[in-house]
Amino acid sequence: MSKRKPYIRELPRDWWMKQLFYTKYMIREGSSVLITLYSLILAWGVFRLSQGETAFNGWLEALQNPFAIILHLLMLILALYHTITWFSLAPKAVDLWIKGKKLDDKVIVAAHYGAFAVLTIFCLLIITL
Amino acid sequence: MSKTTEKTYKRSHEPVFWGLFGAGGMLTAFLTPVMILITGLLIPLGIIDQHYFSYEKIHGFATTWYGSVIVLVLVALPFWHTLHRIFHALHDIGINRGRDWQQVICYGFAFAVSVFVFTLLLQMLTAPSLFGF
Amino acid sequence: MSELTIEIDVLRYRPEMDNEPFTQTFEVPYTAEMSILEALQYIKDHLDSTVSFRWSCRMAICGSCGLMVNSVPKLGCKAFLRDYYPQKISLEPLANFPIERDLVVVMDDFIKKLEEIKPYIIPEKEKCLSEGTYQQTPEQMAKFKQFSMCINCGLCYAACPQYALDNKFTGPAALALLARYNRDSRDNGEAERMKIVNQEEGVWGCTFVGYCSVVCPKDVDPAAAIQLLKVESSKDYLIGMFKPD
Amino acid sequence: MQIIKTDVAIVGAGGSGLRAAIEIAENHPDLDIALISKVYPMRSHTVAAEGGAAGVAQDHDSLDNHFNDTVSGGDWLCEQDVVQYFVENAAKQLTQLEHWGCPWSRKEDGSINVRAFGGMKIERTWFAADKSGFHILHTLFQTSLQHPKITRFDEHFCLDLIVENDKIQGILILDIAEGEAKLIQAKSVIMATGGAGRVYSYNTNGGIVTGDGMSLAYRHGVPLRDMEFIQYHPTGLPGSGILMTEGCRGEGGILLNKDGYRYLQDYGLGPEVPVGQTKNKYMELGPRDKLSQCFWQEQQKGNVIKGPRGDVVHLDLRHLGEEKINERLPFIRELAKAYVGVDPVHEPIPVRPTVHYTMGGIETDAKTATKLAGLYAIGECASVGLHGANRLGSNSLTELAVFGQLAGQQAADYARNSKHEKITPLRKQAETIMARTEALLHSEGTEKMADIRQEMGDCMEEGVGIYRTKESMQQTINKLAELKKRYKNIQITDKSSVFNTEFLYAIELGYLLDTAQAMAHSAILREESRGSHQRIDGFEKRDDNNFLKHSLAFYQGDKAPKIDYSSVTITKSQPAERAYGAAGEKAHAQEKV
Repeated sequence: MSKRKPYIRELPRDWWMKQLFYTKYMIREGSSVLITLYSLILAWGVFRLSQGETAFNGWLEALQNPFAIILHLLMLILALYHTITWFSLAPKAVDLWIKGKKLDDKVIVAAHYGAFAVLTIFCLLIITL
Repeated sequence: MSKTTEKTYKRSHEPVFWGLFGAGGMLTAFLTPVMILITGLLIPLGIIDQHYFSYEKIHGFATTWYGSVIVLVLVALPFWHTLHRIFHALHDIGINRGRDWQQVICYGFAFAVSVFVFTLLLQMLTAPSLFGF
Repeated sequence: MSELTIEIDVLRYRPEMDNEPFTQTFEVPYTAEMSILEALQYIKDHLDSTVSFRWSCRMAICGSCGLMVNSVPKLGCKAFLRDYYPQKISLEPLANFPIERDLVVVMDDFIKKLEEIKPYIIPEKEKCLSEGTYQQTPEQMAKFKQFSMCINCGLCYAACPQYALDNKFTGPAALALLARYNRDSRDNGEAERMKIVNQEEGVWGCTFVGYCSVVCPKDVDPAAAIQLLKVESSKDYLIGMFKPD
Repeated sequence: MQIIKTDVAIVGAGGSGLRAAIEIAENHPDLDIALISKVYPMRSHTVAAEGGAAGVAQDHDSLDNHFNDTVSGGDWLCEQDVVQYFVENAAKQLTQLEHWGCPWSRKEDGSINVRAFGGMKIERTWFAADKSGFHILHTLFQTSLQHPKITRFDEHFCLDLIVENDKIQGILILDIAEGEAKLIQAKSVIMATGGAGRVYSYNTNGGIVTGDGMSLAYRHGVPLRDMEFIQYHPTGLPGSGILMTEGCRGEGGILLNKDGYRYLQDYGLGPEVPVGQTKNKYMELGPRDKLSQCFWQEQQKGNVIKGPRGDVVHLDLRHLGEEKINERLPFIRELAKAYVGVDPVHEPIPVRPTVHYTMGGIETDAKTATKLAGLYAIGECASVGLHGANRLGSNSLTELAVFGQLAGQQAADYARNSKHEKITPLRKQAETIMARTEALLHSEGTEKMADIRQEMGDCMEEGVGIYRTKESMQQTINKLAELKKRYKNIQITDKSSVFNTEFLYAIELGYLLDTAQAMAHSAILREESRGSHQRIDGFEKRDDNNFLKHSLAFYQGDKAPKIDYSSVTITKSQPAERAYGAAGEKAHAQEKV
């Protein structure tokens, strides 16, 4: 008869609350809930667009609701959080070698932020054309 | 060497979803913040005048072939990213029952919304005048 | 002997006596250069000789002494009292592994995972010793070197919630080792190993929490290895669609 | 009691044990191999070797050079036929490791790079940055995984050898997790258990390096050879003893005393080589025994630096620059930062000599066979006759590969030509051993294990250290006798079965004490100075007339070991003066005339 009796510790359900790193991970994953919501709002906008001008304007008006503003602000924050985490992890999936050296992670991250800035400004400009 | 127990390996179909997740994640990272900024804050608050986002302008854009593609990608692709994460997060928080159904619902939802938006755009593209009357 | 002391909580579990772990507190003399491992040795030598833990090299290369220090996976020999003093330190066996006894965990599953990923050179054809060594430029070596630095301490498994949630997942160290061989110019076994990678419990068990790479005491980046393998697995999937074997 | 039948049992799964196992698995697929280790294989102390492995790799080098460096490095106490076999097979076995995936550092064109090491005429140390042992061990461990005939018994502790009819028949092992014994019945057994550096307080060795195999063979009548030769590595970290590889000096690092003076030039290793350059066999590239002795001399003169963890000198790498340090010595940088808070890029590293290696060990013939039929020994636990009175840096990693391979062959051949014998007497023996072991576990003694261990380590440093006198050695001998007596009354609080490390430490302490005794008794009778055995009580010179011979320590139970001698095989290199620096060059020139 073996005297061994390995003790298995159960993972608590709220494991992700017990360690800051995990909490941040969960926020990252959780950001997708609000981003889903935002995408639904956009999809709804396309639907209203297809229904004609009145419908579309109704959609635009609804977005002016203070509740909508606050919601969008929140969504913006989480979307930015997603952006930051996405960029910081991006180098790990990149396997670019230049002259026998792996491209520095910092360069890859910086390139992402650069492109992000350019795209953001581009979008802001193009919308006001 | 003995060839007794060569394991059988079962390929996962995850690459399909992971590919869409990655594409959606990339798009979300680069463009969603500015999109939220424009549609959710700057325009509703009037910082950008609403005429830049008028029905004519948007409808005109969405009824060009390239415009409709752009709108489809911008609106539908993020779902494949976010629903993928939601599906996996359900597992993370210990909701383990019916993983198959969870999968069907999550990706099915992304698929349904994609088809929905696609249909709307196609409708607008092929019959633009219909709504004019 | 130093006047200063520090309190250390050690999670105890003696399978022949206890039904579940409990905490025992020790007071250990404090010096700045003392490692957690040395503190444990002090406890074993002078306070309670029944505390069991693994250790050997004392220089962060043998990988024996992994444990949770204040809930963070660390090597006992490379964590120092000075980084916690004067706060109390809590020591627990590596998370996500069954506790064998005290700070000793059951490593069987981890070892099995290492064994399963075919971590050896599978050459295209057997090379004769008389032919001398392979040519491998520093550049070719750099492609895999980082992933060959793993000391098998298991810290990354203790840091991986996906392994905790489902221990069928191959896990960080084993996948990093797999990447090490796939990326070696001398190796030709990628096709065999990709079968392992492509499985649900291969790379697809990972949701990129990324903590494995943070806790690695040897700066191996298993999270990166897994990401790169996901890319490879996706390519493999595409090829497989057009060219089913 | 579980009984496991196998063909070859290998005790120890470090570099040499794994190499032997792979050899058998590859070439004798019909044989079953049991690979027993008290730790997981990758924890074995091979992992901590840093500098590299010697094997002739350059056109302007030659096997003769390697031979001569080894033999003179060993102060002519080497078995020269063994050295010849070794140098002939060195590069081949290192190439084999390369084929298995060992990431040796390379030149730009992709060929193997070599670095300089102490006591070497031409650079021939193959290295994998400064983690050579780590990479060798992991390569071997991983390579071994493809062989289903190798059955590993990880975390199984060897309790004793089973000897019946004057030959080895198996071993008795303890499953550490279960706390249960298993009898491994084997046709041949290979001991590959590593050294015994832990008999000293300050050492570069891991906690597991406790001379288990040496003691087990010794207790069964196999002599331990040349045990008085203990290598002090000149550059260990103060306090912990953690190793700063000789590669530091091979890459151009220098040693400085408290005045910032390169003191080695005062001890026959000069003239001074300009900083930033290296000259083989000069200054910092002198052999380990000499360099450790120089430290002691400087200490006597009061030229060392007083530190919080004892006297030190400085190992200065700053002139190498950050890039080179990161490329060639990254681990050294990591270790220095972590354990003494010094970044070698900006500050010199405090170092002192620490016990590193046991040159002696279980006596074997040139083909790794011991006197006990069926028992082979390899690696640091063995004395195959390669190292003589002082091991040349980077020969030991190569030794693992060369003699691991050979022992695999030999033990396999032996196993093929013999049969398993009747189990009954073996089981009976096993039961006796178990009874004895149980008795130790349940002894109600009062002596504290930690005290005995500490006193043993200190008395060995004191008496059988870098410099020795009859008086100091006698004190050590007396102390060891006392400790052995006290050991019988040892206190073991933990009576449990599962992973009872206190119990294991107690058994290990028994192994250590026996090994220590063999060392001290061999030392006191060697009335000369040779290699790492240096006396300052009237025997300062080497005495080839009386002591060009190996010492053999025979176990005598509770009594002092019996010391005997055997001759040294000399083939082509007659004993000559062992000189380095300019003196060495001069001596060499004279020899040629």
